[in-house]
Amino acid sequence: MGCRLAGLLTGLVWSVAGVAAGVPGTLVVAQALDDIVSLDPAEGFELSSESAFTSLYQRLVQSDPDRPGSLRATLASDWQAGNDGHSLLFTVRDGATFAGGHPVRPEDVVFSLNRAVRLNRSPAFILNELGWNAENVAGFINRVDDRHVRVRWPAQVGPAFVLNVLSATVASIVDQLEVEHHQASGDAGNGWLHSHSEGSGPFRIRRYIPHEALVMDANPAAPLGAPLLKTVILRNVADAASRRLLVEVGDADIARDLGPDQIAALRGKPELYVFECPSATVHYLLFNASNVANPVLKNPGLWEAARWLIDYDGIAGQLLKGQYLVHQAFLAHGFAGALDTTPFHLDVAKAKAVLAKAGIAPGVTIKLDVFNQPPFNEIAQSLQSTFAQAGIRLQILPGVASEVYGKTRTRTEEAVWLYWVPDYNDAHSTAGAFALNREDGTQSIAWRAGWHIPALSALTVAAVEEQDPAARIRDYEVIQTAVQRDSPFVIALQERAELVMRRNVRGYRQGLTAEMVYYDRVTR
Amino acid sequence: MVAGHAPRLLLRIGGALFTLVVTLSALLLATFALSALSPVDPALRLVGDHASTASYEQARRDLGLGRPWIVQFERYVSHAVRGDLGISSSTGQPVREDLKTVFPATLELATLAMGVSAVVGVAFGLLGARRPGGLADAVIRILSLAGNSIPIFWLGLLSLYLFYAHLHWTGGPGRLDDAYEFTIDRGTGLVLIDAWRSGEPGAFANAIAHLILPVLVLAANGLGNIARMTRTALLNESAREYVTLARAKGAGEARVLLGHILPNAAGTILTVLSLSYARLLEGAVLTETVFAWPGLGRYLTTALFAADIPAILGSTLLIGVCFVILNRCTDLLVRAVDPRTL
Amino acid sequence: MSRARLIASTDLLLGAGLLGLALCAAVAAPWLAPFDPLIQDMGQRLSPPTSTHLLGTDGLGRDILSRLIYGTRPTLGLVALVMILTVPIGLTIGILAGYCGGWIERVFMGITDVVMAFPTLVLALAFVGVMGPGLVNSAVALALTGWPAYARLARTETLQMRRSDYLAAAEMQGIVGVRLLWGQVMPACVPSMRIRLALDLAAIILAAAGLSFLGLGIGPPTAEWGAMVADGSKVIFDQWWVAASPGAAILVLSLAFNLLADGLRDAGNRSP
Amino acid sequence: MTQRTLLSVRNLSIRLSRPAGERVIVDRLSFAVGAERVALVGESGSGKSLTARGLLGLLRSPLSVSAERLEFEGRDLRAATPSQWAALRGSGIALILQDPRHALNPVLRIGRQIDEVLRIHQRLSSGERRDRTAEMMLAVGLRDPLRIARAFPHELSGGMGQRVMLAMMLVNGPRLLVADEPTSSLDAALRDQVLDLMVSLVEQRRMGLLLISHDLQQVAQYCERVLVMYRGRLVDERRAVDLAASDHPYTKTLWSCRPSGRTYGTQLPVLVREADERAETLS
Repeated sequence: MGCRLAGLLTGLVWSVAGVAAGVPGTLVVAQALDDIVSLDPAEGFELSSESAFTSLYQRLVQSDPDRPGSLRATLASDWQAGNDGHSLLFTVRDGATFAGGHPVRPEDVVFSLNRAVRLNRSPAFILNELGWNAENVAGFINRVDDRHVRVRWPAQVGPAFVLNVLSATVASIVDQLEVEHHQASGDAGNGWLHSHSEGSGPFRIRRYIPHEALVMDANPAAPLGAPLLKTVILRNVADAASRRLLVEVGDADIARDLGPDQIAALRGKPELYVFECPSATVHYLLFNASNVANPVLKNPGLWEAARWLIDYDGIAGQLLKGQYLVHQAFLAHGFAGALDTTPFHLDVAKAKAVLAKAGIAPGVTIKLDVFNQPPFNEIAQSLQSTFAQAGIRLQILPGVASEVYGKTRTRTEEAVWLYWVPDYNDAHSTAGAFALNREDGTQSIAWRAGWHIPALSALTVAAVEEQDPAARIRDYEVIQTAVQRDSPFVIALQERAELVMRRNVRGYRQGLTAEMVYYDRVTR
Repeated sequence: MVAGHAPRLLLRIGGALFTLVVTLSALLLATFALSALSPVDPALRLVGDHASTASYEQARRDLGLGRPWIVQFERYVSHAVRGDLGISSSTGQPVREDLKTVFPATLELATLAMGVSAVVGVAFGLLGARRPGGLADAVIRILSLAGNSIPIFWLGLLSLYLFYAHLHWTGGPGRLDDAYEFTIDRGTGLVLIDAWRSGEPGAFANAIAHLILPVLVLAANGLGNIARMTRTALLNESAREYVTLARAKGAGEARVLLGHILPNAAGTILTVLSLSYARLLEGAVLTETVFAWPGLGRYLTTALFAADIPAILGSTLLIGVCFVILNRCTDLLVRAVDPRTL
Repeated sequence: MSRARLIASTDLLLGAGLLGLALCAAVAAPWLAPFDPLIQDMGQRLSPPTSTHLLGTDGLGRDILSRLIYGTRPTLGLVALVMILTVPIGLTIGILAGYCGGWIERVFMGITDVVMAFPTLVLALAFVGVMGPGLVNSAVALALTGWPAYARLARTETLQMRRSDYLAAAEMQGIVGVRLLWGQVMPACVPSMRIRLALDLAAIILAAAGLSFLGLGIGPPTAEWGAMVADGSKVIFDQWWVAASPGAAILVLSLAFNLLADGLRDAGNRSP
Repeated sequence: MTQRTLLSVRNLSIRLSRPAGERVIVDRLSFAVGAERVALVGESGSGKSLTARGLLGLLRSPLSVSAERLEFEGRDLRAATPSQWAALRGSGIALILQDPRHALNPVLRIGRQIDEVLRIHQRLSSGERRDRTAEMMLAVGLRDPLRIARAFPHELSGGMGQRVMLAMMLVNGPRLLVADEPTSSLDAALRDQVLDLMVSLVEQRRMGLLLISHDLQQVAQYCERVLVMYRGRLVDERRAVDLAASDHPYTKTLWSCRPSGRTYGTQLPVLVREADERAETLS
């Protein structure tokens, strides 16, 4: 059940109270924007840019905000799968126009998808899953007539999977005429789109000042209806305590990413309410079995003992209360086929027994890499304390994000606490990471943990080729159970997004993944 | 007379320019080497951890990381000389444009904070030196010590909580309320001047309301040092013979302190003021974080965490230039104030 | 007893007393601290000061008072380390520059200018990055950017002394080279160093707190005052005591250093 | 010879308070100065310089001054308030210090330092003040007043510095001039020139002069009466002409130490001090 209904209910129950400070028709969101690298949908893949793309651009098909897990026809009014199982024919929505006024044409679809693959920037790998690359992509996407586009793909995957891939933001449709008009030295408009938008989304960029703010104005001619707001301002407020003050005083209507204790303090305020919604982000502990320096890492006994040494309830229930659910399978709750069983809990005695049986003597030391931002340093210290009770000494090494990722790519880490966000709205995005090691250098999470799983990898590859959706779900349940019971990862928590909102803000909807942020129905 | 004078003048200017160039290139070389040491992988920060190895390799090529760092440095300097500071990898904008928006923000905050801490700091120093060991001296000492012993981010958050959230006396984080922030034209980048020139009725008052807290917090942090150094300088001077003669001339304590002692201590005080101004110009990253102030401090810090080499080098170059100019101005001021140094 | 003299001696006593308190807290931490600073108690998270937890508990339910007492070790360690690294480098470069003059002075002062113009954070991040977070590394990073101030001070003092007669007299007696600089020049620089050091020690602790606030500080779970303030500031509005006690501790310690310096200076020379 | 008494002092003492305890530096001095030239002579450390500054109330803690009578022109100075002292200094009593390089404010021009005295004590237009300053500078023998007025102290020689200080101190027409070793920083030739100038100015304006010095011979030549100080106490008072015949052992020894052709190269006589030392410890 999506968050839209939940948000609506809480909004209606409260009477219209609280001072509607700020500018009428303008929504102000206080969040951190420092992670934005680019606002070009073919390049930007950071959390903040993703949260803006659904407002600025549209894809042929998109996840339905009111019925998550199923797709909604957006720029494509409808589509038919080819009988060879390797092609799709899309009909471009009639009368759809871009914010700048140009009509949406099949040429724009061909241009946008080609451009995304050829630029080969951060999110391009999603389209590479279909077997497209800079050389061959032109041949696979062609205009049939002035209303239709045929899309074909060499990879052994079914149309259902392809539709999910094309719902990702990298497949956003941009206005070819405008973009080519602003092209600079053959960059296919990438420089211009860094801070401008030429899409058909409900909003368009009025102004983007890096590290300061992103101002989006309404696009009255948006296909599927104009937004109710005039302007949305995403303000860069890096410090959580400052964000909290802004929403408390009313200078901000929504405050993202506040700490659990800060939200607990705001829960009682009449003029505010807490909007909660599960997110697809799962947190897991990874042991690098390929690290020969510390042989204990490849011992399955350690993997199993670790499952009993995490204080799941302590962390989710108290340390980070409200912002995490206990979840022990790689598909997040809310995804089709997600495994919701949680067989493990903190049991030091059992862990000691498992360690003894596996011949691991107490006093072993493992280096734990972790991000130097909250909540990771708190989680790390909780692990350190519970693992110590079973004689395993965790040495915490906080580091900058890309430094920690750097170690996992060169497999020099021992243990690391990470989080995984699915790249597109299909189970394979996560299964391909945890349960697939092609042993050909692709840096899946299984590869980073040095986990050799030929049989499980085969099953994961088969699952993505499976045409029948029901069969796919059964496959993923089998894979998740295997990973849950015996693997060098301990999947422990699933995040739950908590936003603090002013009483008068209603109609906000948010989905599982980062791009599912919908401002079009918001009023204040 | 002029002819004889000119060569010496040219020599001095040439010397100054030479030291400027040498200092800046040494600064750039040091920053470049140290940034290369940073553990952060710029390409990885750019494309993210999920990207394909192909995208990652392409990003490395785009950033020119493949080439030996001497070549990278030489390429950077040759461009910098022509004013092209390169493209910031984390914002995709030319570094020069970024600096044009972030530096005025820090300049405005630093200058106002410097004004307050200089006036209050020197005044505290004078009061403290008037009767060393007196009540005023003790109170000022504790106050100024507290000023520079309280962590500034703590002071910032507390002041926001009290004056903004509870008492609503001042503006909150950010430089302007959203009503004005994106409507007025940001010509000079100095929010006070832009707000004034914008003609919007409440804009100027709003800009002041937002400036008060960060300026006072920064000033409180800086004035402790200024007050203590001023007091020490004044006390050293007050033991000199000319003070006795001044009193022998019938000058009262105020005239002795302001007319005789202060001018002699002015040289030292100016040096202290310029040091603390330089520190402020470098961008008070902690204050800018707490007050969501888009200044040079935050820009450099985010660039550091992203190993965004062009942005780091551009910022360090700008800070280096400010520092050298500030030192030269201080030298000239001290010479003007203290004829002995001519 | 004249008032100025009275003030100077109380400064000395008060400063030394507070510092002594901190030192014995560091030494006797295991006996003084009511709890183990690392033991977490999720049920007691962020509890206000109670009879059992005199200063309340932090975000992980650890006793703040015990962490404060244990925290004296890394904090004083950090300060001592920075002091040991900063002053010698600054003194050596300053005295050599002042005494030798000529191109040596220009080169040394050039280096000092560059390091001074160098944003502290660039060095700190590079250093912490290469060597990893930790007490020693942050201390070295802070020291590497702190010495120029001392170098400039030492140079000015040496310049003033270079033309003095007693230096010439020392050279006449055959004291030359390093023994001259070490025995004669260095002691004269010590007084002004001492005042500068006292002012800087507070700044060092706050710089460490700043690094922690940005996520670069001493690795968890060690209890260090700067890190504690940084963690506490996240919940500053509702559980203010979590940040207040380490903040107050930093204030008191820096007060101690400055009182000590003032006391030494006033007792040192007779000027009022 | 003395028409009226300018300064009369009885039992003036100066104490130094140390953490270790109090020490008496000047012990119960009594003397008077009229419109005459009086010398206060003693070895360095005898407290003569402190006495001079004590007379002008210039001593600050840890030094403290006490006296049974301290009157200038009949006015009791013991309970004078700071503003009363300020009104007196520079207009009633003037002070000349030893070394102009330290005594003149190094960062202010000479003209401004002289002009300041007039601004403190009199209501004059800037024009009048400029004339009075120039006139005074000429009176003290400074040939080019305009140039010197614009100069800074470190640009003047020792002799010129003393002349500036004289101009500064006399421009307001004080009645008593206290000179604390005015010439010891000058070389011999200049020394007599400045003293001649000082004496002629004092006589011209019928002022009193209290000349503090350690040079007995110089004092004898320029002053009428001599007070001899030893270890903080006035041990001898006599007319300058009778100095040679003085019977006080200390004055006799001091007098015979005068450097001259005769005493060149010979061992100077040594004062037998034990007697005094013993007396000192007993009291």
